[in-house]
Amino acid sequence: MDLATVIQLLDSTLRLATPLLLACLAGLFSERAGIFDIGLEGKMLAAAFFSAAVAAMTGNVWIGLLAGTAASLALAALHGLASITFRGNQLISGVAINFLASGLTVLIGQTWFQLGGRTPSLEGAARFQEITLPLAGVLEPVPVIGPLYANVLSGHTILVYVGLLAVPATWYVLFRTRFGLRLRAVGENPGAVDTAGVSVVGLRFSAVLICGLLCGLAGAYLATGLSAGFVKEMSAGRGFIALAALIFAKWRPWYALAACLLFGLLEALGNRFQSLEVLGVTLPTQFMQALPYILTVVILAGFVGKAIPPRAGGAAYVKER
Amino acid sequence: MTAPTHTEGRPAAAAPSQTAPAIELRGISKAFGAVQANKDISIRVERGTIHGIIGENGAGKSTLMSILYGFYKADSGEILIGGQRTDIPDSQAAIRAGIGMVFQHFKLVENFTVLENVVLGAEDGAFLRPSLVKARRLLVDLAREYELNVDPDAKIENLGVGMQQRVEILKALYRQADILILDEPTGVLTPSEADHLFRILRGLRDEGKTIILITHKLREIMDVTDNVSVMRRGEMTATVRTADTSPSELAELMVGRKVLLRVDKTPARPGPVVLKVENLKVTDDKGVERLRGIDLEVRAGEILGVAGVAGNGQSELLEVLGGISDATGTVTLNGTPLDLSGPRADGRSRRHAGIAHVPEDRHRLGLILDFTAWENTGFGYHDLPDYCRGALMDQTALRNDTRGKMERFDVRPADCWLHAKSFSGGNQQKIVLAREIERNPDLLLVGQPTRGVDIGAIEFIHQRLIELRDAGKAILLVSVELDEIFALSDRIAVMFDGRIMGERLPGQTDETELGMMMAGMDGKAR
Amino acid sequence: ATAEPGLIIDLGGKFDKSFNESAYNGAQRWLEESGASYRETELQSEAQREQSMRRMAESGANPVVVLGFANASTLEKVAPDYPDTNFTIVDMVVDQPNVQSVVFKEHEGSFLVGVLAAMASDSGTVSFIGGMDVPLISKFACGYAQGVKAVNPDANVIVNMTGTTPTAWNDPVKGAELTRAQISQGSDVVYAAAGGTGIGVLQAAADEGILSIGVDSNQNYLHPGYVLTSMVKRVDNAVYEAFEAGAAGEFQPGIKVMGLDNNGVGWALDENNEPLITESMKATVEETKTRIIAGEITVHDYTTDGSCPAY
Amino acid sequence: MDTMPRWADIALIPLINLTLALLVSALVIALIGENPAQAMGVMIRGAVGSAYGWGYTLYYATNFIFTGLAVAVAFHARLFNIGGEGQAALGGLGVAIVCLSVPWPHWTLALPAAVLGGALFGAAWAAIPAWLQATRGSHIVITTIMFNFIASALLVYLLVNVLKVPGSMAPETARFPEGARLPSAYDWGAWMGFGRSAPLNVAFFVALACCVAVWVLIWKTRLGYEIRAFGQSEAAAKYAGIRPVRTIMITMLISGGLAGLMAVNAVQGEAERLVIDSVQGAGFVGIAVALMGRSHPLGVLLAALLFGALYQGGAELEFEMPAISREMIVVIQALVILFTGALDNMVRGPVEGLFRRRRKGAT
Ligand SMILES: Nc1ncnc2c1ncn2[C@@H]1O[C@H](COP(=O)(O)OP(=O)(O)OP(=O)(O)O)[C@@H](O)[C@H]1O
Ligand SMILES: Nc1ncnc2c1ncn2[C@@H]1O[C@H](COP(=O)(O)OP(=O)(O)OP(=O)(O)O)[C@@H](O)[C@H]1O
Ligand SMILES: [Mg+2]
Ligand SMILES: [Mg+2]
Repeated sequence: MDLATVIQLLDSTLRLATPLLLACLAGLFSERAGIFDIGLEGKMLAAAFFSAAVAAMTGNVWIGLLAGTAASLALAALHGLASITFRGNQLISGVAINFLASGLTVLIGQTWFQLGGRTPSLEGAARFQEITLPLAGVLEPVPVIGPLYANVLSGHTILVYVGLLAVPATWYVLFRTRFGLRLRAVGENPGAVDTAGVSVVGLRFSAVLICGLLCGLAGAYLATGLSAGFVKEMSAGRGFIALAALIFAKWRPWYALAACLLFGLLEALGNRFQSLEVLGVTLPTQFMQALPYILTVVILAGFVGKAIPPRAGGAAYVKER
Repeated sequence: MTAPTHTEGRPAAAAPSQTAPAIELRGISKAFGAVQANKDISIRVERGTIHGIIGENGAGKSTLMSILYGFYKADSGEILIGGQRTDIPDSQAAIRAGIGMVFQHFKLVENFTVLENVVLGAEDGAFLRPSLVKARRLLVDLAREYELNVDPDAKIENLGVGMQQRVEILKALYRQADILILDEPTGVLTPSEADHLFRILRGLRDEGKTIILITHKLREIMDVTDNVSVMRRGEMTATVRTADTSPSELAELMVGRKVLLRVDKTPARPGPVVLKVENLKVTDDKGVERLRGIDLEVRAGEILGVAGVAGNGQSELLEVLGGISDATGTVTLNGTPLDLSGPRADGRSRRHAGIAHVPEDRHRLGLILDFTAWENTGFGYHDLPDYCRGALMDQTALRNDTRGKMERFDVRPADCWLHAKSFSGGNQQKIVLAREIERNPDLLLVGQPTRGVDIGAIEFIHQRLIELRDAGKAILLVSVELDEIFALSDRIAVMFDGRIMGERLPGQTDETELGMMMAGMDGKAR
Repeated sequence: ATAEPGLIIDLGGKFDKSFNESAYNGAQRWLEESGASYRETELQSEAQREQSMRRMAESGANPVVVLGFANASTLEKVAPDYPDTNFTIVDMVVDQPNVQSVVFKEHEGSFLVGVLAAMASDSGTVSFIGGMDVPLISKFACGYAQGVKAVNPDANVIVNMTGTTPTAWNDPVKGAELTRAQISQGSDVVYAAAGGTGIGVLQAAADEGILSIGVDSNQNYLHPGYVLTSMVKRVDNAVYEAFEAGAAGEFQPGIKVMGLDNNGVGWALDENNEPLITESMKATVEETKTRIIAGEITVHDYTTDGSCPAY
Repeated sequence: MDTMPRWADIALIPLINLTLALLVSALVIALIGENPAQAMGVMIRGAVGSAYGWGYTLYYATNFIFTGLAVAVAFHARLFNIGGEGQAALGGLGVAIVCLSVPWPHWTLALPAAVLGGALFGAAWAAIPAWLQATRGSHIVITTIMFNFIASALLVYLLVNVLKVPGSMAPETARFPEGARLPSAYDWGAWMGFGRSAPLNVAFFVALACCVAVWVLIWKTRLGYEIRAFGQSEAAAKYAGIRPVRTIMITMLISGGLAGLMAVNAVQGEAERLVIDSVQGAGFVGIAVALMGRSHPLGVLLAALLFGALYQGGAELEFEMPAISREMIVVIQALVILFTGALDNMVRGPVEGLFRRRRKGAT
């Protein structure tokens, strides 16, 4: 494999990992607070649609981003209402949100644009543009590091950098702030938080809303950063992969980065080497397409031990002595 | 926040009236559905005293305290703190009113450090570091003042229960509590840990703090409290000065009848060796050796009591013998060796071999809380022929059997359709005991048989164990209650750090010697 | 008074920008020109194929047009139950007295755009992105590759498929990523036959400054200056003609092959891609077209033997 | 606590929830400019208003019963099997192999064989995630998601390269021979008005039998007792001598087998051949069905019927009112799941209060 190929692979990895990463961190906040969320997919999809739709209508991607995030937040609030306020089953609520997003995006899209749920293609300021990092041109000639910086790290849309920065930010918030301490506590033992005089409901709602915010970014990135418009079901199962990455990462921010990059890399490899010849036998395309998933299972079985989720996860908090 | 301030014998907090009681409850009532947990309760707790509350399981003690701590809302009645009417809608309000509570089931975050648990909810600002630094300093002070030493950076899950409880007390003190409520604090403590706790409590009282202590142990009430209130069936039946009462009077007030406070038993008539354990070793999944070569024997018709501070390998011993975890060494039952690893080293094989097991933790191991009583009666025995018809379970047989057991063991309410979680601790324990004892095992393993159980039930349980012994069965009893060890055992083995420190006969030793052995010192040598 | 014709839009929906949309456009055109009306329904799941066909037939629609190869075995079962109803199936052959089968020579159209791709390519490497590795898509890919090799025998043709789940047809993100991967392998013309995924392919090609080729409908307008051409498959004509014939009472069962000769397939040239197509390209592709029609060039159809001579 | 009579708990509350869901759906329909009353009428009539409708409603419900039971059984052992999709797909492979490889003389012989084939293949596909969970602690949620993707790749490969009829365009197997085809509702229920087109077939009775079997398994057998005990507390199960690895394996094999059985209905009964994506998301709907049915076979049956009716009613809606795009049905499903499943307590609270007040008034 030559350097150009490596660079292309890594570049692609970073792009493919970003929506996973944002969604994975979103899930991390929610699940760390004890609210399971299999609705990441739906929130991403809703955000993708509304960001693209509003960007298409206003011609401004930032307004689109706001709209997408707002849509994701609305679904997050619904999840909070169901699973925190009314102590409903978190899994059911997540499933419902996935269905809701999948139906509503197309329904509304069809009503607004008459394009079968697609949005018009975004152009110019209605899309996120690629950013060249400072010194990219200067550093490029430096061997190895130069191309890596200039061609892998540089030249992505802003949300990629937001996603990368969100990792240390998440770590800091969770492990170095009062809010983070309380948030982690409420996912482990809400009783401890409640008896300490802190509102369990308030904390869990904030976590769920942060989750909505990050899912919003993930969805907006799909539709306005990676592509130029919304296509129905365009989240294509990435919310579930993000969930897998979250478990893989044992609910930790830095591990989440690693897990998402790994998933991204596996997908990039699958894309790049669709027909691989091994010992004179051409492996079928389908095998290469399944390879990322097969490898995930192998890695999981071979290298990652038992993942212990936050102890109070999945259960509504009911006071007891 | 500053360190708790205390002047001679009196809290510095502004008190409207120096003579007003620290707490006064008037006409508190609380119902859960059809159950009237508290009925028109009034009580005065004087400032600077330790006030005991006793009562049978389900009498309403915890409910009353939870109301005081803002965890539940009373249906009617009022609360006065320092003579002033105070509304306590939530725990925040209780904390503001200077109340701290140590719950029976600790409210600690297991995978947090001590320091993190202490500051949780009482942080200074948005960022953790300053709070943690300050809390660390304060903990050092508090530790010095009250003998409350704990490693601030230890994870809770790695601490023993005694330490965890200190963390709970530190949490309250860190919040500058003037009134401290402790719900059954000694249920899980060793005698020396309990003594230490009481020293701390006395120290706090002498600093002017007010302490409410809920316990089932009359000895503790007599030891440490100034006043004591008795609750029965949701009502407050009496409040007396401790000095003016006696254990038997309190017991009678509590249960409504005379209670035998000491177990009557005839000397044991030991038969052949039933259980023989040689060089038993266990290593846990972290690679720590928990049992370092145990040798012991239990004969038919005798009770071997294993004393020791929790966490010195007693739990592991029970789990290995009960088939829950693997080990090396040799264990024989009636001369037949038992598998200590592999597929036949499980609870099922042990039961077939004739071992019954009353586990230490009835909630975690002994019962499925969401199963009905009759389902729990089959737990572990569900594949016995009496309960089965082919692949199906014979539910009728199981239910009839349960009804009989509930009657013989006086389980209340005697409804086999109730879920295990809706019985009180004492009754839950009776369900487990009935299941295990009535299998008529050759060997009964019992861990902490009376933890959290009221004295009426303790009496009953002790009698049953003695009866089983007298029927010629071998019993291995693990308990952290030295009283219980002395009351039941025919021989006493003391465990320390995964080893047996030595064996004593109950008549030829005392608490002091056992206490030293439990701390790893050879009692004989000194 | 003739009966209303009926159209069953296949999974993917009538706005898929390609196959179904083309059919829908044909029906709309007929609607406008004839002033009559027609019935239409969209499949929601696999199990509804039979339901919709029977529902349509029972409602009195005639003829009933069904789209896509997946309907063949269902139609085989349903058609005999409604001998008075005429059916038209697109993309597959069903041998029943009341069924007209319309098949397209996608390989011929793909051959033409392959010729254009080879001529437009500077690098000598061109590529193809399909939705799923199924025979129909391979038919496109194989025709394309043959066209490329006909112009430049040393050319390298990269063939990629998007995925194996239904989302493979609706994943523009993956389409774009595949395009970028192909570009890094040297491709400078990419041909997409992947439904909604193709939108991502065309977008990525435009973003990266290479040429792309659309499919089914004329997609040249999507990124003027970057879409080299589109391989149009006139499903609209098939639908229009079926409706027309039905209205005129001239329904003809049997196989109707739509190839280059009867404008069933072709390449699109309009103001959007005019600057990209040089005179010599235009001349070559038109000549190739004539030779194919004349039978001087035979384009191999992948589905006949499941293999492709060009790769 | 018994604050409510049982009928209110199991009938009244779900009914109110359902009504709320439909009201919100009506609102959505009104918002996109259509007549909600007409739409609801079409849906209800379309789903249950005729034998024709029932023929489809019950067909869809059959699929959901299988996948719903699969999720429910695993849930009792606290295993979240998201792999119904892949297991059902593999079940289709098993059914197809059985149906195509033997010249079956009569369906009564082919059916049991196909049941076996579908269940075995489904179970096999669940076995690897189960084994990894039991012995390696690999989270079953991830592994089953991964196995869904792997299954679809495997099936595309097999259908395109191995099982496809040579010369055909369609990546599907040949149609099953006559002897392997199941009698449809028309064959045995024409007197009830089922038409030729009804996809409902005898697999429906297999599904009903599975409901009963699962009920017996979970609530009446020792194995079911062990599964439930294990699900409640792994530690306690160990104390009782219930072996974790064995329990996880058996539970997941049963779960996967049930999912695989869906193919008897969809592949053998309806399509009579194996096509790409024969599962059509029923594996995921099964999760919703199991959750709404509270993992009880009767609940699963009712929830599956509800979803079957929604699917069929939605199809009619699509046909009768083309202006309402087919995604409306997805939205209605979502709202039904939301209100009857997740927002249950929103209604339960006030209703309980109402009963309590009434009772207080009475005493
Ligand atoms: N959350 C609850 N829901 C319903 N009933 C409850 C609840 N908590 C307590 N009760 C009822 O209130 C009664 C009093 O319970 P409480 O916990 O106060 O007893 P207690 O005196 O603390 O018992 P113990 O000695 O076992 O700790 C119980 O008999 C029980 O029936
Ligand atoms: N959710 C509940 N519903 C009904 N009764 C309850 C509930 N929770 C607790 N109780 C009752 O409250 C009483 C005391 O409960 P608690 O948890 O204090 O038990 P306990 O006797 O202290 O047991 P343990 O010592 O094992 O904790 C019991 O009588 C129990 O029946
Ligand atoms: Mg209590
Ligand atoms: Mg208690």
